[in-house]
Amino acid sequence: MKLIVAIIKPFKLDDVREALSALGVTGITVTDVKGFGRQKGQTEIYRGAEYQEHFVPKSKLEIAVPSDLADPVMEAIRLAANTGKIGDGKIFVLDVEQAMRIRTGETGDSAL
Amino acid sequence: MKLIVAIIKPFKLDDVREALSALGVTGITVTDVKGFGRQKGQTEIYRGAEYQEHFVPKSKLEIAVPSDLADPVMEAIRLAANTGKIGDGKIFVLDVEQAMRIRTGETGDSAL
Amino acid sequence: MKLIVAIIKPFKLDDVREALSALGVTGITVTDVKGFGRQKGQTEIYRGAEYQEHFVPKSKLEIAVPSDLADPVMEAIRLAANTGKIGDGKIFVLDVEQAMRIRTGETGDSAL
Amino acid sequence: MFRALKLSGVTRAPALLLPIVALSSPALAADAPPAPPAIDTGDTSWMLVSTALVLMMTIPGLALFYAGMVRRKNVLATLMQSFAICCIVTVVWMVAGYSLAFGTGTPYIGDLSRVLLNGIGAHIAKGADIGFTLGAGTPNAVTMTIPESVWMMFQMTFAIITPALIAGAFAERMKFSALCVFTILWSLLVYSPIAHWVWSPLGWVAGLGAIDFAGGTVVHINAGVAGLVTALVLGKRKGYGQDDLSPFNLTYAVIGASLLWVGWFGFNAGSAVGANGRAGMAMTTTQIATAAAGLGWMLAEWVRRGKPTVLGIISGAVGGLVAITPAAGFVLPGSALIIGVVAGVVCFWAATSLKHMLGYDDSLDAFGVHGIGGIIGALLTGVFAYGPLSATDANPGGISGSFAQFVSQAEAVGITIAWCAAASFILLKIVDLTIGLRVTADQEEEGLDMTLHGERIN
Amino acid sequence: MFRALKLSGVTRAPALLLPIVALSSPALAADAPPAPPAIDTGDTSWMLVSTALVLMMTIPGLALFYAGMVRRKNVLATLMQSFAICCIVTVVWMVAGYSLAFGTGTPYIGDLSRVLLNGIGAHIAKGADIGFTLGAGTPNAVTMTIPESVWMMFQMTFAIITPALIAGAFAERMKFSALCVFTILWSLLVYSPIAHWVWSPLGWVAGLGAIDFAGGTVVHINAGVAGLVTALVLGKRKGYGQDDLSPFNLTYAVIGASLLWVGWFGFNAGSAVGANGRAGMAMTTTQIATAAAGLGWMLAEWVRRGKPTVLGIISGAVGGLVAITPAAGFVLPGSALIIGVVAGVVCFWAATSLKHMLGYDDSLDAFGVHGIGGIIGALLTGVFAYGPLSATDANPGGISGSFAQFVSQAEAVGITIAWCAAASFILLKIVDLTIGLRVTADQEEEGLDMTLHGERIN
Amino acid sequence: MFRALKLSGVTRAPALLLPIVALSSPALAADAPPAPPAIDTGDTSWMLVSTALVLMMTIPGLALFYAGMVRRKNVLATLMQSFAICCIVTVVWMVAGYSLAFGTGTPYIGDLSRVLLNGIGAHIAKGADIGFTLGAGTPNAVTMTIPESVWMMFQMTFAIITPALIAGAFAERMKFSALCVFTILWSLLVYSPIAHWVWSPLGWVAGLGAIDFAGGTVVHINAGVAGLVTALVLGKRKGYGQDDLSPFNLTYAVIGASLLWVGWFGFNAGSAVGANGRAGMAMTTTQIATAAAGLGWMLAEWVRRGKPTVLGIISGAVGGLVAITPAAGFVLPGSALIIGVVAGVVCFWAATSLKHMLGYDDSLDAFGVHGIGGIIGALLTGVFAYGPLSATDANPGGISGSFAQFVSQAEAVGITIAWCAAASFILLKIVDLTIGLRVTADQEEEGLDMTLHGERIN
Ligand SMILES: Nc1ncnc2c1ncn2[C@@H]1O[C@H](COP(=O)(O)OP(=O)(O)O)[C@@H](O)[C@H]1O
Ligand SMILES: Nc1ncnc2c1ncn2[C@@H]1O[C@H](COP(=O)(O)OP(=O)(O)O)[C@@H](O)[C@H]1O
Ligand SMILES: Nc1ncnc2c1ncn2[C@@H]1O[C@H](COP(=O)(O)OP(=O)(O)O)[C@@H](O)[C@H]1O
Repeated sequence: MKLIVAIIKPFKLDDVREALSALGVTGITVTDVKGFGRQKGQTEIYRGAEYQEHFVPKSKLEIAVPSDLADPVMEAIRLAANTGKIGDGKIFVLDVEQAMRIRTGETGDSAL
Repeated sequence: MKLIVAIIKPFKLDDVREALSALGVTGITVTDVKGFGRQKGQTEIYRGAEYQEHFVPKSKLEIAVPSDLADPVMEAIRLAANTGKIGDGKIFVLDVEQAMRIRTGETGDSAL
Repeated sequence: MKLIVAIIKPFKLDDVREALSALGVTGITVTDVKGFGRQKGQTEIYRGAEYQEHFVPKSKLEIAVPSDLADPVMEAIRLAANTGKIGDGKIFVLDVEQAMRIRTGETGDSAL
Repeated sequence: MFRALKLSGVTRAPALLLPIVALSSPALAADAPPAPPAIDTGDTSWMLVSTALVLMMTIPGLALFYAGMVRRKNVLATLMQSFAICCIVTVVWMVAGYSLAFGTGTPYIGDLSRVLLNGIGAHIAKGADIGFTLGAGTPNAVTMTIPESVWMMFQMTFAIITPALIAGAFAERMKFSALCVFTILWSLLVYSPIAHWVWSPLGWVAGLGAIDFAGGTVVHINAGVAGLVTALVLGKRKGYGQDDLSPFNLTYAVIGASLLWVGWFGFNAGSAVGANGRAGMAMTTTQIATAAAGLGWMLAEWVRRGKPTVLGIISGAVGGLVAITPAAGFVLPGSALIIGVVAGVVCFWAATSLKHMLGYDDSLDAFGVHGIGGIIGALLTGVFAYGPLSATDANPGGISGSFAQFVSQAEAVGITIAWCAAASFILLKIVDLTIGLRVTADQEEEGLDMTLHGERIN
Repeated sequence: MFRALKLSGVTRAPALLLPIVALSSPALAADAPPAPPAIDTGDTSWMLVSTALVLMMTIPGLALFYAGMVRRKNVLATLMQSFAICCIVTVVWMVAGYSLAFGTGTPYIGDLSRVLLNGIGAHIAKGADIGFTLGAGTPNAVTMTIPESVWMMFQMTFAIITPALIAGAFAERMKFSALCVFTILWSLLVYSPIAHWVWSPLGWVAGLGAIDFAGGTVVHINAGVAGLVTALVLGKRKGYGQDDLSPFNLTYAVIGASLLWVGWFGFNAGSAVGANGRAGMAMTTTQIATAAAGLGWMLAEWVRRGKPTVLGIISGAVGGLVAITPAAGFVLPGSALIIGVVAGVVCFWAATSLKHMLGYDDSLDAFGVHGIGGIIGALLTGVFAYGPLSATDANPGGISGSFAQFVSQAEAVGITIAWCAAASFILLKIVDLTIGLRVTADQEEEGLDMTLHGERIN
Repeated sequence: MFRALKLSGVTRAPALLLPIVALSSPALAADAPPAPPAIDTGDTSWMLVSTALVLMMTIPGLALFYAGMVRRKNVLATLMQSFAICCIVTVVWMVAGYSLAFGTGTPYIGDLSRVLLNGIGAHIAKGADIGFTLGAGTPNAVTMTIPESVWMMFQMTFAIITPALIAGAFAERMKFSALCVFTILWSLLVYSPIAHWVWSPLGWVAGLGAIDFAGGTVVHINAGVAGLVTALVLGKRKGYGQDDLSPFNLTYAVIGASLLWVGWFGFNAGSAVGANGRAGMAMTTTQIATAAAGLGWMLAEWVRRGKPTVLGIISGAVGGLVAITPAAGFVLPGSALIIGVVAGVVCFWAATSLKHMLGYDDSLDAFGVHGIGGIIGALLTGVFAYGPLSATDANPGGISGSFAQFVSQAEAVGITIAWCAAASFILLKIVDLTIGLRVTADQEEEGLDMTLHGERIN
């Protein structure tokens, strides 16, 4: 099993979710995060005090999938989340040693 | 060392924390996340516009433990977080290559 | 490639970001998390009902780096985030199997 | 004879109405039926404003005060309770509540002469206006310098806030449909009768000699006791005493308490039913008691828990507002200071110790603050009332604190508690048996916002 | 002759002014020019308060009502719209708007006599004060018991809220610079003329016999229709009908709606221009219609969607406030109840069905609530008006509902819609062609808070 | 002789009181001691309302304005500051502050005749009311048409808001216990004396000929300067100029600024001490200056920084409110427009440039907005005052702007600054040496909500 970690632009979340559903992915966990990268944040000014906001809001998706689905999932995310503009985000793939469904105690791929 | 990643129902957080403390786990990091899975979200209606909320609020726990504690920890989480109802969540186990305690610079299991 | 996961005190975020930038790290993803550890939370009292707050606010950083940068990055974080007081946090290192830049489709180290 | 009757009428009438009696007594003392009195634009202006202020106490004041103390998942549902009660009671009051409370009727209940506010606009006579006479045709009749529509509206806002206060006791677990039905029944069967007993010039509780300037019994003890009963009937919230039930955002509660404070000037100074010195004095004592109670609670907490809290100081302030309510126009500033300190400290004890000792879950302390605060105020009014403030030509001594007065106050408190507790209990049981009072465990867990209303804070 | 003229003047004058005419008619009926009338402190007090209440309707009331319905990224920008409109219209009104609306002038537009509020302080005569005469020097002149500065301020708050209401239609996508320019133009070219037509005693629409107690046409239909046109010209928000555009925090909307309700007492009861029985009656009908409409929407939603929502009940309440506005001083409580229920249910249908059928994106239902609610109210005023409430010595029958009155009301509605729609459309096109109306797609996506104002909620 | 004295008394008395003098002068001019004057219900109504409005300025107005500008971890502590100051000053004022400020006394301080508000209820004479005479028994006595309790309450709300304003300067780092002690001392030793100097008819600063309609010196310059001193004594916040100190939720600040605006009608128009044309004019100039200042700041920022901000427009508006305060009843609308624009632009410069140049950390710009705005207003009042607005029979020319008047104004400003700065500095040092002024570095880092009050926003 693999854990796909994708950092995307927040407003692309629904597109990505749909693309993954179409692929048969049944579970996603999403976190609101702040990203620092090539895309720079903005300058905010409050009563003359400038704050360089280095971080931009992003959504982080974590998707555990059977190993063979890793590549199609990556591809689906790339297609759905791409705007061609800076700040589109990254996908990382990590190895998962074990998985368990809390409700049933099932483990392995069937836990996903 | 392993990193146990557990996605659970938010109101089970205290139960799980206690169960893990009882096991001797000394550190947990918790994130508020939104989950998409078998448990469907609800429909919200604002002035006649229906929004299908696909995500339900969940808590994500990350717990780094010495490898031998991985199984008992999984088991403890499963027992504490289980309600028997859909949406109870998942546990994933990842391998941790290295750990360090920032305060002391200790590494390895003693950093946990 | 490695994924460095660091849990630090929130007010150290800017220091760490600067230290990492200095090292040439170009991307960081930050999440607001709640930590349970040696540092205990506080007791909150609302109309006589005491709530033991077990969690303290922390920032979690995730930084994907080429493998050879893992050690210098850990060191930089340690130096920047250290206050010498309890609750300074942890650094974990995980292995990343694959990475992709969504905008370009680049993979591997050049995706970072 | 008429004078004598009048005099005793004054002594026993709800103190709320004293100054008006005084102002109009020359006219009333005449043998012939008095010409319809004209309104006073200054008094009418102040009462229009007071009405707006008291409405503001409920929405958004109380709505925010309560919503600021619940968990995130119940914030909107809690706001909904105050808002819906405001709408429901408006209609109930218009349909029958006002008539039952302020129609002349008998000592026990008003009449149906004002059902659907029939005749309420009759005071407009070709561009001029007639002042309202409460209890018209009876020897105790009280003539006002404001038109009836303004009196009816002012009283409506009291009728609105009372059931809205109860909601603090059952927050986070009551069914919305149950709330709607209970509000209608309670307003008609508990609020209107008690308002009549205490505030109608022929009401039997008024006749016992108890004084209540702005509603310590009718509003606060009444709501507090109904809240206690509801909390007991409903049972505790899931996770009470174990889970973290801490407030989502106390900012809302601070806004709410502040607007309650400001709006309470309409409640208390408005109960002078005119823009006069008595209104000024009522405003003065209200301000002082509130501040003193806020500080009282804060200091008690600082001593006992090591920290002064913002929830504490605002809770104390509300407790002080409650306690000064029955006393506002009868006491001197120094007495108000004492009433405030006592209310702050005792309400602190009620909400933080008594509640836990007795083990009920009055979520937002409707009883601990309104019930206890109201009782303190009602009783201390009997101790601290200072005669010259309510003296009139007809009653040159005014009403002064005395043991006898204290006993009268205690009687009125006891009657209110008894009727309110019994009637509320029965109504709750009826609602429980028919449509059910409490949400399911799952709904409670997921939160009322999503499960009852399909909405949430993002 | 003068009397006859006067009489017809009364029949046709904006009903808003009736009671004043009545009160002052003995003086006016004399042959010699009347001595400058004195002010009444009670009436002045109430109008000062009403002015504060109506200002509070816009800031923070409407600002919060709207900000509570947008997405997190646009909350501050939405607050900014109301606040900036408040500042801009204040200056516009002072420079020329008031003079154009309430200067005597012709039936079609005022004059320039009060440009920069020239002479507005003349009512202060060595410590005493002269009441204002609207349309001074004309046979229809209306004399008030308040000084001109107070009248001007009261009217200013109406001029402020009207364009601020429009903002609901273009929320989340209009350029701030465009908003500023559009507001200036619209205030001068749409609001001031229509206010003159309807509220000046010589206005030509007033002359048609339509009555509008507190601004159903001038304020609400006007704002609603302008909103509809803006929504159509601007086009839908990105992602409309697809993305989750759900509100960030309805708490703000509830605070806003509550303050609108409270402030509306100044709007409607203040339109009696005095602290009298008519103000009391207007407050009464306002309260009842609002509550009824809140419940109407809530119940309709409960039946149709299975859940009562807090956004629903507050939207209904605002719809009820709108609908009762033209009727407030003319109808009995029972009629107010009916107007409220109808408004609640029909606005529910407009905002949830009609909008989707027609496919425009009126983000926060400026048209669905204010346009539709205003039309309902204006028409039903012609049905339910109850003569005795507006009867005076000069016009002993008052204004009663009748088919003829209904037709007059419909005429006024039609005229307002036609002028407002056409003028708004042209102004929008001008702004679009010069500085552009809509933000870029990227700005819309990132949110107006950051991109237009460089700020955000943390 | 009496007349002559009276006349000079008028010229020098705080302008605030002029209209009352005028209204009552016939009575006063008589040789025999005048019969106790009756109150006017319209005036009393307006002053009751004004009191409520000014209280609303502090809670929740100012509380939210400030809380909206701090970081999340200090929001509740900031709300707590305003609320606790409100409670504390209420008690201080009641115990001695009012007596020291408005007891007759000497030109330098009042007396102890009203300690614990002794005798404040004496105006109620068997149901009728006596108007208050300020400085009774002195030739400069000023008779009012409202009872003393209302005057005392109105003034109390001014005494409350002044120290609450200071809190903006030391936000996010002052110990709560220090704040409590400092507030008590400052209120008695700085506020009450200055109020007496400027507003008592025998006060020595009033005698210098300076005019201050509603408190430009006593309230705003006073608070601003005390704030500056506090900011300097306390030092900067940790991380100032480096870390992100950006506001948590400006929504609160917008609500706060809006309520300040609305409430300021009570502050300024209420300072006419009656519901009359002068109140109407004060309301008018207040509205115009505020709007102009909001736009002034916004446009300056738009030009200088490329974006108009919501924090900017609300800050400007507050600056305008401050600047028009001393001028409100003395100037024409056109002058108000100029005062507003100047205040908006100069306060923008003070808060964004001056502060950084001088390098102090006045967290929420108590000095930059209230100090600078107050100075602008006080000085421009001497330029723009328009005689006829304050003309009376006794003083037919009224007070007009002139170089001499400007100098008088500057004197009053200078005196206020000097006393306030010196006394505040000494008090702060005393508190610092005894209980300490500033929280520990750890507490500052973790936030005052948790560390001082044990609460937080979830
Ligand atoms: N090395 C990295 N480790 C962790 N997160 C990263 C890394 N690089 C980028 N990110 C995340 O991806 C987001 C987008 O990256 P950015 O460099 O701005 O754009 P792009 O990927 O298009 O070059 C960042 O905001 C950050 O959240
Ligand atoms: N494949 C997955 N990858 C990541 N997170 C998942 C995955 N499947 C489920 N989850 C998380 O677990 C939560 C519970 O899963 P769900 O399918 O609803 O219930 P259950 O596990 O009881 O079948 C989801 O809301 C989601 O946050
Ligand atoms: N074993 C662990 N797994 C995951 N997170 C941990 C673990 N131990 C600590 N943490 C995180 O690190 C934070 C700091 O740890 P703590 O034990 O309080 O201090 P220290 O690291 O200085 O001993 C915790 O609040 C928690 O978020």
